[in-house]
Amino acid sequence: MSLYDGSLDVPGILKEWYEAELTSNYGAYIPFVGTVRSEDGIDGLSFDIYEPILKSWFDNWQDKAKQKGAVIKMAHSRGDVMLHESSYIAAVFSPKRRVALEFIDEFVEDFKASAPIWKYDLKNGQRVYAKDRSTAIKGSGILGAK
Amino acid sequence: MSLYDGSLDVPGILKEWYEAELTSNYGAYIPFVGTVRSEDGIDGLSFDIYEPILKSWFDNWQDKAKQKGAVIKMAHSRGDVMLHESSYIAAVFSPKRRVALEFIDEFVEDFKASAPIWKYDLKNGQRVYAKDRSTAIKGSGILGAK
Amino acid sequence: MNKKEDVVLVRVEFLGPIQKDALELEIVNLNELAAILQKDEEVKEWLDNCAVAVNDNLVTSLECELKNGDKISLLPPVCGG
Amino acid sequence: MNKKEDVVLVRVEFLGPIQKDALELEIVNLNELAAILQKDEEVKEWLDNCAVAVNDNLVTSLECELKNGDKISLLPPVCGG
Repeated sequence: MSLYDGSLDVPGILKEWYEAELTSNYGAYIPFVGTVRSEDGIDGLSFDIYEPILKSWFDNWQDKAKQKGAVIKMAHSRGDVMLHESSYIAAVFSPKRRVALEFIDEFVEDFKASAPIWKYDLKNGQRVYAKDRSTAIKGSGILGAK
Repeated sequence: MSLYDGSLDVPGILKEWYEAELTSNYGAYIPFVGTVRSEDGIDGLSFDIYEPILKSWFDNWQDKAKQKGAVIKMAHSRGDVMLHESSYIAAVFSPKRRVALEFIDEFVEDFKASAPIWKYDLKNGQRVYAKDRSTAIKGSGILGAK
Repeated sequence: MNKKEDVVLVRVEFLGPIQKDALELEIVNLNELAAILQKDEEVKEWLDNCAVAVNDNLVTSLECELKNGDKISLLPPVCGG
Repeated sequence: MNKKEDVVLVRVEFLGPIQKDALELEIVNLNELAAILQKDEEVKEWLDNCAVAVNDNLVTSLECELKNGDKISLLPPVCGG
């Protein structure tokens, strides 16, 4: 897992990961690349990350991948990422395609629901929490009024 | 769709596709990369392609992708591809992640079942049709004895 | 009264691993082709698993009239990737 | 008989968009934390949607004894990618 300040060098990271696993005998390599879209007049997005819990969340997924003979890689941006730049890459390597196809889907969905990362819209010089697009982590609310 | 003689330059192709769609406002880019695994003592694989039907099969998928606001890309090798080299890349770009995650899975599976490409093991200087790993195209058998 | 223009000559191609040269046949439908190929020792074993295309379009029934110059392709089981 | 070593001092951190400095609190369980934060106007509105971690492990119940030096984190709704 690698965190970067600002946008990701997608071709460079995809190449680095591909070459790192070239002789590991994986038959399938499936990266997922997330790029900032122009919508609602934003200039870009910005991210806060809480690294200790992100790391344990990721390590847990890496263990699950290992049990299926697969390996996961992930890169994410901290701070500002402008329109048409990329902020997120996840990838699965596995011996056979089915495991990789299922894993990348499950991993990306759980990432969206659980990874301790907060997204802000950059708009008119403001940094506005993307509350409506955010998901409460499973088990949230225990401190709320009964 | 691009066909290449021999193995694919994976980093180069992933980069080319990423850069080609950089300002198309797709939020998700999911490539699938297929690499030749060492198994059963093979030295590599070799491929025959029947291009006219591959092209119409691909164009049909491109139309399906378009209807969902997505775009598909594909590269495949002709001829020999040695161990730990790659012979296949497919990729989906789409505005949102769900479409891309579902599309890459459906596309890759239908590719395996329908694309007119024949695979041979390269082993002891022979080129042996990978009969056991091959799938009869849907609708096969009409010329067989009733 | 066999006028020249009544002759229907089609080309049959065997793709991928089927080791057989193309045939030129005078047939008017796929039923005739099936009858011929079922007697061909080289091809017989492939027929139950072959898809058939006429002019590069896959067909799924033998009810298909052929025209002069049609190209018929036999596609054995595939495995791309 | 309040011996020094009996004091349980924990640190409470508010992550991401919650605009609030960390608190140092003398509490022995999460029930006490809930009671305190429900009276805090700045934080109150977040509580129904916040996950809670003790020493960077997510917890899903208030039945959790706290030790001196524990770190408690509040995680509001997330959206990586």
